[in-house]
Amino acid sequence: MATVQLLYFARLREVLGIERERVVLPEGVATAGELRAWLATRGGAWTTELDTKRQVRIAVNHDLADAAQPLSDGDEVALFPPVTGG
Amino acid sequence: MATVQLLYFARLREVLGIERERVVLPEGVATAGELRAWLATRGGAWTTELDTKRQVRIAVNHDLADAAQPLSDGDEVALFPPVTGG
Amino acid sequence: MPVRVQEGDFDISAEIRALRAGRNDVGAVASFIGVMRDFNEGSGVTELTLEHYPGMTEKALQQILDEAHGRWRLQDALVVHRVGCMRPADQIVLVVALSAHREEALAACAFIMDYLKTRAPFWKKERTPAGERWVASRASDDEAAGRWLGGEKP
Amino acid sequence: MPVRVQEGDFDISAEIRALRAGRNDVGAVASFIGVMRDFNEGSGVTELTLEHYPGMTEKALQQILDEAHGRWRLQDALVVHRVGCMRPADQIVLVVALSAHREEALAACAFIMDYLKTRAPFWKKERTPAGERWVASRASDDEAAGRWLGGEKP
Repeated sequence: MATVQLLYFARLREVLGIERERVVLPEGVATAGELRAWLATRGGAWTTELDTKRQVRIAVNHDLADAAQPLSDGDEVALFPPVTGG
Repeated sequence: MATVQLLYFARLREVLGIERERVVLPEGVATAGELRAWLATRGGAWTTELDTKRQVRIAVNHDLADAAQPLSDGDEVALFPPVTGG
Repeated sequence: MPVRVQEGDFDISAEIRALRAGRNDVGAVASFIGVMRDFNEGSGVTELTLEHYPGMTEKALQQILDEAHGRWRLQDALVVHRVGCMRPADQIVLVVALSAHREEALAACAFIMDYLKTRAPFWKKERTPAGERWVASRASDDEAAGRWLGGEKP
Repeated sequence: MPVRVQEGDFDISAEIRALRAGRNDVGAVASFIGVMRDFNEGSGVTELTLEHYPGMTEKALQQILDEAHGRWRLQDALVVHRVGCMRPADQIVLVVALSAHREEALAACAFIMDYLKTRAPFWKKERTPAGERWVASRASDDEAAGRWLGGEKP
């Protein structure tokens, strides 16, 4: 069973009211996209913010990842809005 | 009869051995291109350097000019190689 | 150090001097400074807070510089990005690219900014008379970054 | 003063500070420094003399800035070009463009350099181990300037 560290940034961190958490991935959640869909089932702001129509970026171990990116035990997975630096 | 002030710069100044001169334009020399052709009839380096195959820029009163540019009494006409600043 | 994330301000002269030190083959120094405006999306902005993702930020910026080095013949390149609280007219980001030729230095500088705007994990929160708001990403930034995917060298 | 021709060196920080003074609407500062290399066209260069055409130089540079202002929304722009004798690693020319948006500042900076390279009356003479020589103009500079004639905004 894979355990991953989740981080949330910027507007997503504020709206979800959480900065980081450790989760054990359930059966059937093995990619970045599946993780997002699973978190969206938590209801409330989770469902609204992580809806597939919303722009959410996912980074796995400090690299931007697409939905198909497989997750492994110990991964650091960050969810955040499109970046706005510069 | 038009009198113009001629200036020479950079390699052209060095090769022709002249920095500036005042000339009275003869009959039939009324444009920048005709001036250049007339100066080229002086022979020696003048003929070589002002040959139509050589790249020579002409400015009339501080503006780059093409061969058709008409010349007037009192004009300042500069001849120089392509620029290489920056 | 070609990539720095810091709270403090920077001085472009000092940064260029350090980057050029010991080199006599540089012909072109292209640079860009992003500055905080007092106006955005139709309202006044009095304060800006820049959040980032420590660890990923440095890695993402280094990857952008590596890609620039792969595309152009650069002698060196630098990104300094500030985080924390900023005021109008404050400097936010500095990019410098050194090359023998101006075309490559200027193109690399534009490229680095375009990629930074879409790939480096920074987020801006603005304070306006109506309250705080997170800055929305711009579609034009995605388009600007997308220009470079075709392999063209504008 | 947006156009200066001078023998002395310049400091990019001081120039940008002066140009930005009193403005809180600048979002982007694009700049370019042309530097003397110790190598050109296959041989070492130990000294460079820059000649110009006083009177026309200032007018030509101002025309180039005017055209840049006509093409992009710039809050201000600056050209400082040195003349006289220079050594390797010396700064030769500085261009700065201020805009609300980076695309316009960067494009204007590239445009000003391209036009300066083909329209401003400066000439370089290099001292090499084999003697002195006038620098030949580059066809690539004419092409770079020509890019802007189609009216495109790269």
